[in-house]
Amino acid sequence: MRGALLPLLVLATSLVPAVVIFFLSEHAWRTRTAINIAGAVGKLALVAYMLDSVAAGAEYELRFPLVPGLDFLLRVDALALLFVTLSAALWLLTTIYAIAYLGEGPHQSRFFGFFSLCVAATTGIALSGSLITFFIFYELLTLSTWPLVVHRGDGESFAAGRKYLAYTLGGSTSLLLGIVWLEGLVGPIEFTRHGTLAGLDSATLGICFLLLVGGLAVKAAIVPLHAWLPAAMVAPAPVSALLHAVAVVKAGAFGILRVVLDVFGIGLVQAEGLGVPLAAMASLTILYGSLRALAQDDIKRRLAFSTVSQVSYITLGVALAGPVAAVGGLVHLVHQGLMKITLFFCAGALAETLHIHKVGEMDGAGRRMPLTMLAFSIAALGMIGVPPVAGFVSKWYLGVGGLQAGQVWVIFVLAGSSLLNAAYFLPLVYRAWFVPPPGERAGGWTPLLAREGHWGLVLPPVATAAVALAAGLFAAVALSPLGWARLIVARDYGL
Amino acid sequence: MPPVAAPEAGFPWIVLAILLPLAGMVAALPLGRHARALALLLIPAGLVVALLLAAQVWREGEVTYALGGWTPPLGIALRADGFSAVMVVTTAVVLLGVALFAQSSFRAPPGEETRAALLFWALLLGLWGALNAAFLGNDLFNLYVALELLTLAAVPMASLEARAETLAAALRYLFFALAGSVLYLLGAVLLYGAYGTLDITLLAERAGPEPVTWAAAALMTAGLLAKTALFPLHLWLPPAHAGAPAAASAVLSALVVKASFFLVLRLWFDALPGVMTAAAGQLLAALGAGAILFGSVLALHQVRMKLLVAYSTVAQLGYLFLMVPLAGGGGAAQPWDAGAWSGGVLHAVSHAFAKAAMFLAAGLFLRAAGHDRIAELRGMGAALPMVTLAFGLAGLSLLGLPPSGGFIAKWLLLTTAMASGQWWWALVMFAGGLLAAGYVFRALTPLLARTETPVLPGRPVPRHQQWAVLGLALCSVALGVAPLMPFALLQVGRPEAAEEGIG
Amino acid sequence: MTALWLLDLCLVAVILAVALSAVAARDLFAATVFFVAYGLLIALAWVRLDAVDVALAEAAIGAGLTGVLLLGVTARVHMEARTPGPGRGMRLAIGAGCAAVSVALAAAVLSLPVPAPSLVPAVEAAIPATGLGNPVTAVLLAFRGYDTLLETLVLLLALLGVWSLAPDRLWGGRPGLRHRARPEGTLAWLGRLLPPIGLLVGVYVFWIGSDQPGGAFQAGTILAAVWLLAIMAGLSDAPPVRSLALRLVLVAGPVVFLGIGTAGLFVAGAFLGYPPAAAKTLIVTVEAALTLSIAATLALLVAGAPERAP
Amino acid sequence: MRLALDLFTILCVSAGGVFFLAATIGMLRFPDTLTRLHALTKADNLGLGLVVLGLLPRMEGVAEALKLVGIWLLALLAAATVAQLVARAALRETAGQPGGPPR
Amino acid sequence: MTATLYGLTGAALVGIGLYGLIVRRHALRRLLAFNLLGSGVFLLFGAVAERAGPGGDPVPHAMIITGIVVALAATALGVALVLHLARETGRAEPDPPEG
Amino acid sequence: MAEFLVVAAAFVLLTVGAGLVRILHGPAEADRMMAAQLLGSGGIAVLLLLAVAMERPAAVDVALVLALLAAFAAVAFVKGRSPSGAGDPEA
Repeated sequence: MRGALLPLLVLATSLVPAVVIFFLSEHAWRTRTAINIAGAVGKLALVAYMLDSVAAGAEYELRFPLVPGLDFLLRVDALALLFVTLSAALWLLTTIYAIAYLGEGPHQSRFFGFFSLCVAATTGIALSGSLITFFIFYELLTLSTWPLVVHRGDGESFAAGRKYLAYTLGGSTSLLLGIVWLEGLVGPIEFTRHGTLAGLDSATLGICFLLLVGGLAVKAAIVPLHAWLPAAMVAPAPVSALLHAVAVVKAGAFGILRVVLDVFGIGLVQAEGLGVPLAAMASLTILYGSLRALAQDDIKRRLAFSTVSQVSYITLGVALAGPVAAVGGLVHLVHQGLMKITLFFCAGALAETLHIHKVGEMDGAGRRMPLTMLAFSIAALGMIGVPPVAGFVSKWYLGVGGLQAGQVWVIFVLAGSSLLNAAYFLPLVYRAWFVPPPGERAGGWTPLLAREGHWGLVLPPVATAAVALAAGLFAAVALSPLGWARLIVARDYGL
Repeated sequence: MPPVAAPEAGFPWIVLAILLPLAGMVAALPLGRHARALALLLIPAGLVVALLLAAQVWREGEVTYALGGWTPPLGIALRADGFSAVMVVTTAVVLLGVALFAQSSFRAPPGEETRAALLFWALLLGLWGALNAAFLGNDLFNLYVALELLTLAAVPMASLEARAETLAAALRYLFFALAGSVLYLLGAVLLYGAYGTLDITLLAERAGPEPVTWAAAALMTAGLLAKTALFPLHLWLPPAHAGAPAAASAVLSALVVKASFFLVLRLWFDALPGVMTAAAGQLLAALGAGAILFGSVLALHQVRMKLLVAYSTVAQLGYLFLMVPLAGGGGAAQPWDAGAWSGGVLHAVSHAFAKAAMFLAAGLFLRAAGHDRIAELRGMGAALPMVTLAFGLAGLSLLGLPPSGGFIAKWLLLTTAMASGQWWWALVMFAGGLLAAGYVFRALTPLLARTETPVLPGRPVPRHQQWAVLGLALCSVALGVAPLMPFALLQVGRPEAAEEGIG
Repeated sequence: MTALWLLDLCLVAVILAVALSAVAARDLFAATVFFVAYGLLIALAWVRLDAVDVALAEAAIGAGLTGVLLLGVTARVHMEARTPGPGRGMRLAIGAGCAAVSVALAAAVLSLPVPAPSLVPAVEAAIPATGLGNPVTAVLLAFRGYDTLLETLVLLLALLGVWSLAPDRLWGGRPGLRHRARPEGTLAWLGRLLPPIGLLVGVYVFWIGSDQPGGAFQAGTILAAVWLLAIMAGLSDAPPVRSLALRLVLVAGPVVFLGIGTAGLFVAGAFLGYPPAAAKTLIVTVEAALTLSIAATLALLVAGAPERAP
Repeated sequence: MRLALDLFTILCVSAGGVFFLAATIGMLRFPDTLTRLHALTKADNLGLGLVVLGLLPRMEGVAEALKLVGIWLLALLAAATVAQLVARAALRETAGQPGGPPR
Repeated sequence: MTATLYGLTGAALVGIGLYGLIVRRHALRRLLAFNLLGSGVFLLFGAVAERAGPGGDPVPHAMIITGIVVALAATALGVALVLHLARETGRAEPDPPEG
Repeated sequence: MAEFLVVAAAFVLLTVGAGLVRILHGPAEADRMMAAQLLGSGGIAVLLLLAVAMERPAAVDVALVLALLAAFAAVAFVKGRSPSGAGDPEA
C-alpha cells in the first residue's frame, strides 16, 4: 500500500480541470483546450506509471473517513486499472474530437466542465474501493451527465434528459437501498476478493443482489431498463461517445462486475444460483438489442441499440461465473469501448461533414471520407466478431466460457447475435464502399485527406480503430486488454 | 443562597454569542442609517465568537453558565453542547452569506435613512440574537421568551415588502407562531407545577413518566411543531417564506424553523429523556413522513420558483423528524443512535445552507427576470451561470445525492433505519429523494433551455450577490466532503438517549 | 372561609361566561367589549390568587392599553369575515377536541403533586443579596433578569414590526392620525387633568415596586396609557419615528440593563450579576430606565405605524 | 366603638350594593340608550362612593384613607366624562333610527 | 382549594380560546381568542404558584408578568397587521378566499 | 366582618356581571360600552372590599390603577366613532 496520493492525483487530473473550466469565460478557447488536453495527458501518464507496478502485484490505497462507518476509499487494483486505462485513453481522444466537433458552439465552458466532471466521476467509479465510494461517484456521474444530455437545450433534449434522470435516479435508489440493506447487516463493504457476505441467508442475499444489480442494470442498459439510452441520442456526438463507451454504460457494467466479483464473489453467486438468471437477462438483452438495431433507420439510433446489445456481453461474461467467461466479459469492457467509440466518432463525423444521418444516405460515403469509413468498417467488423479485430477475442472467450460453465445455450446466443450484428452493420459498410454516391458523376480527383472533415474528427476514430485492431492482433501480449483481463481473473480465482 | 458565582473556566463566549447581536439590534435603532454598517461589522465578529464557542466546547466539553451567578433552579443557566455549538456556527455562517447578499439590496441612499434598510438589518440582528438565545438557553421559560423574540423578528421580516399577500401571509404566520408558543408555555407551566423547576438539566433528573409529564410534553411538542411547520401544521409556511424578500426568505427557511425543531429535540432528549414512548417517536416520524411526501408533491406542482422552494422546505423539515425514533427516542440506548442523531442534525445544517442558497438564487432570478414563474425563466442559466450552478448544487444536497452534506445525513439516517429494523422510514426517504429530484430538475430545466436570443437580465445582478449564493451552496456541498469535524463536535454532550457510537 | 369560596365561584362563573361570550358573540364590537370586561375580571382573579403584582400589570394593560388598542381598531376594521367558518359538524368536532384538551388539562391540574414543589425557599434565601423587599421584582430584575432583558427586546422588536408596515414615503413620520378635540371640551379637560395624576400614580407604582407589589412594567404601562390619553385628547402629538430623542428613550432601558449587566461580568463575576453592596441601587437604576423605555414603547405600539409624513 | 364602626361599614356597604343593583336593573330594563346612561352613571358612582365610605374607618392610616377617597374621585371623574362622551356617540349613532333623536 | 378552582378555570379558558382561534375567521376575533387562550395559561400558572402557600411563589408571578407583556406586544403587532391588511384588501382575514 | 365584606363583594360582582348581558343585546354600541363601564366601577368596589377583607392593602393600588384608567376604553371608543377616527368626538 504505497503512494496513497497517487489515486487522488489520478482523480484530480480531471476534477481540477472540471472546476477550473466552469469559471472560465466562454471565449477562453485556448486556455480551455490547453487545460483539457493537459488533464487528459496527465491522467494517461499517471495510469501508465501505475500499470507497471500493479502488474507486479502492488496496490494503491487512499482511505479517508467521512463519518464513522463511512470511509471514502480509493484503491487501485487490476480491475480498477483496466477501466481507468480505458476511460483515460478514450477521454483524451474524445476531448480532441469534441473540441473539433463543437467548434464555436455556445455554452462551451459548461459543456467541458461537465465533460471533465463526468470523466472524474468515471475515474472515481473505477478507483472506488468500497460500495459506498462507488455509489458516491456513480451518482456524481448521473448528475454530471444530465447537463450534457440536455446540452442542446431544446424540447427533445429535455424530454431525453427527463427520461435519463427518471431511469438513472430510480436505479440509484434501488442501488442505495441494496447498499444500505447490506451494510446494515454486515457493516461497511469493501471490494475485497471473495466477498464478505457468506453468513447471510439466501433470501436476503437474493433480494440484495437484485437491488444492487437491478440498480446498476439501468446504466448498463439491460432490458427492460434500457429505454433511456436510445432517447439520449439527441445529445451531441461526443456525449454519445461518452455515454456509450467511456463512462455511463460502462459504469453500469463495471458496477455489475464489482458486485459479482468483489462483493458477492463468484463462488457465492454460483452457490446461490444468482448468475444464471442474470445471464439469461443479459442474453435476452443481447438478442433484443440486436433485433431493435436492425429495425432502426437512423444511424445513431442503430448504434445505440447495438450498444444495448453489446454491453450485455460484459454482464453475460461474469454472470456465467466461470473464469474463462469472466475473462471474456472483462476484456469486452475494453473492446466494446474501443469499437463503439470508433463507430460514434465516425457517425458524428459523417453527420457533421456530409450531413448523413440515415442508413440510406450512406451510399458512397467511403469514397468521400475514406479514412473515416475505414475506421468505421474495422470497428463494425469487430462488433460482428470477425477476426482479427478485438471483438472476436471477446466472443471467443465468452463462448468457451459458456461451454466450460456447462451453459451450452450461450453458444446459440452468441451465434445469433453475431448474425444479427452482421445483418445491421454490413449494409452500412456495403453502401459506403460499393454503392456510388448519389449525383457524384462529375468532379475530379481530390487529395485523400482534403475530402475528410476537420482533422480533429478524423484522428480519434482512426486511432481507436487501430487500437481495436491491435488489441485483437496482439491479444497474447501481457499488457494487452486480454492479458490484463486474464491477470485479473487469475488473481480473483486465486489461480 | 447568595450569588454562587462559580466562574466558569475560560471566557464566557456563550454570553457574548447572544449579547453581540442583541446589543447590535438595540444600537441599530438610534444609529439609523448606519445600521447596515453596524450589522456588516457585527456579523463577521459574531462568526468569530461562534467559532470560539465551538472551540471551547470542543476542548472543554459542555459549557454552562449561570447568569448573574444565580444557579438554577432559581436562576437561568445557559448551556452549549455540541449540538448548540454546531447550530450557532451554522447560523453565523448562513447569516454571513445572507448579509453579503443583502448589503446592496438593503442599503439606503447616502445620508438618508429608509424604512427597509433600517428595519431589515435591525430585524436581522434581532433574529440572530433570538436564534442564539434559543440554541443556548437551558431554561424552558427562557426559551419561551426566546421563541417569542424569534417570532416577533421573523413575522415583520416576512412582510417587509408590505404587499397585500405578504401581509396576509405574515398574519397567518403570526397566528400559528403565537398559538405554538402558547401551547409550549402551557406545557412548561405543567412541568413547573409538577417539578418546581424549568431548568432542563434539573428536569431531566426529576421528571418521570407520569400523565402530567406526558400532557406537558404533548402540548409543548404540538406548539413547537406548529412553529416548525411540520405537516399538517405547515399551511402558514409557503406563503410567508415565498412572499418575503429573498434575503429574509433565506433566513426564515434556513434557520428560523430550525430553532423550534432544535427545541423539540432538547425537550425529548435532554429535558424528558425517560418520558418519551416508542409510539410517540413513531408518531412524530409519521408526521415527518407525511411532510416529506405531501410537501414534495405540492412542490412539484408549483408554478412559481419561490413557492417551489418554500414547499421543498416543508418536505425537507420532515426528514428532521424521522431521526426521533431512529436516535433512540422512546427506547433504550442503541448502538446506532449516534448515527441517527448526527444524521438528523447534519441534515438540518446542510439544509440550512442549501435552502439559503436556493432562496437567494430564486431571488436573483426574480430580480433578473422580473418574475419567478418557472416556465418563463428560460435561458436564465446562460444569463446567470454561477447562480444556476449554485441552485443546482443546493438541489444536490436537497436530493441527498453525493457529494453533499445532504447525502451524508441521509446515509446516516438510512443506515440507522435499516440497522434498527425500521426499514419503512428508509422507504419514505427514498421516495422523498425521488420526488425531490422531480422538483429540483423541474426548476432547473427551463433555466438550462436554449433560447433564440441570449437572455439578458432585466436588472443587473451584482457579482457579490452571485458569490454569496455560490458560497452558501458550496458550504452545503463541503459538508459532504468533510463532515468529520461537525460529527465529532456533535458528540459533545450528546443526550444519553442517543449514547453509544456506531461502527 | 366559605364566603371567599362563594366569591371565587361567582368570579369564575362570570369570567367563563364573559370568555364564552367573547368567542361566541356575533358582533365584533360586542366581542371586543366582552374582552375588555374580561381583562378587568382577570385582574380580580389575580388578587384572589395572591398575585397582586400580576393584578396590577393586568389592570393597567387590560383596562388601559388593550382597550385603546382593540376598540380603536374595531372602528377602522369593521368588515366582517367573508370566508365562512367551518360548518356545524366541523365546529362540533373542533369544540369536542378543545373540550378534550380542557378536560385533559383539568386532569393534569388535579394530579399535580402535594406538597407543591416551589422556589419560595430559594427566593427567601437569596433575596437579602438583592436588597429588595418585593420578591417578584427580585425575580424579574435579579434572579431571572435575563428573561426580563429579552422581554424588553421583544417589545422593541414588536415596535419595529409595527413600524415596518409604514409606506416607504412616510418613513420617519408620525404614527397614527393627528387627534383633535375641541380645547374647551370634556375630552380636552380630561386630557389635561388625568396625565399629571397618572404620572404621579406611575411614579408611585414604580417606587414602591422594590418592596411592595409594583414595578417597572406596571408603571411603564400606566405612563404609556396616560400619554396615549394626552395624544387622543389632542394635547400632544406622537413623536416622529425618525426622532433621535425618541429612539434614545426607546433603547435607554435595554442599554442601561445591558450596560449594568456587562459591568456585572467584571464586578460581580457574572453577566447580569450585581455586587451585593450596590445591588439595590443598580436594580432601581435599571428599573427606572426600563420604566421610561417601556412606557414609550408600549404607547407607540398602540399608536401604530407612521401614517403622516415627517 | 368598634361595634359602631362595624355597623357603619355594614350599613354603607350594603347601601352601596343596593345602588349597584339599581344601576344594573336600570342598565337592563330602561328602554333606550340615553336613559340607560342616565341610570348607570349616577347609581354606580353612588354605590362606589358608599362602599368607599364604609371602608374608610378600616384603613390603617390617613394616607390610606386619602388614597381610597382619591380612587372614588377618579372614578367620578371618569364616569362624568365618559357619560358626556358616550352620550354624544350614542346620539350620533342612533340619530334617525326609530326611538332615537331626530337627525 | 382556590388554586384548584382557578386552575380548572384556566383549563377551561384554554379550551375556549383554542376553539375561537380555530373556528373564527376574522383576524381580530382570532387575536381575541389568542389572548383568552394566553390568559388561561397564565391563570393556570397562577394557580400553580398559589399552591406554594400563602403569598404564592414569586417566580411564576414574575414569569406571568413577562408573559402578559409579551402577549401584548404580539397583539399590537397583530392589530397593526390586520389594520394594514384591511386597508390594502378590504378583508380582515388572513386565509385566502375559498374557491 | 371579613365574611360580610366578601359576601358584599360577591354580591356586587354578580350584580354588575349580570349587567354584562347588555353587551350581548346592545343594540347601540354605546350600550355595550356602558355595560363595560359599569363593570369598571363594580370591579373597583370589589377590589376595595377584597383588599380589606383579605388584608391585602396592595390590592387598593390595583383599584387605583383601575380608577385612573377607567375612562380610557370609553375615550378610545368615542374617538373611533368620530368620522375620521381621530377627530373631535364632541363635534
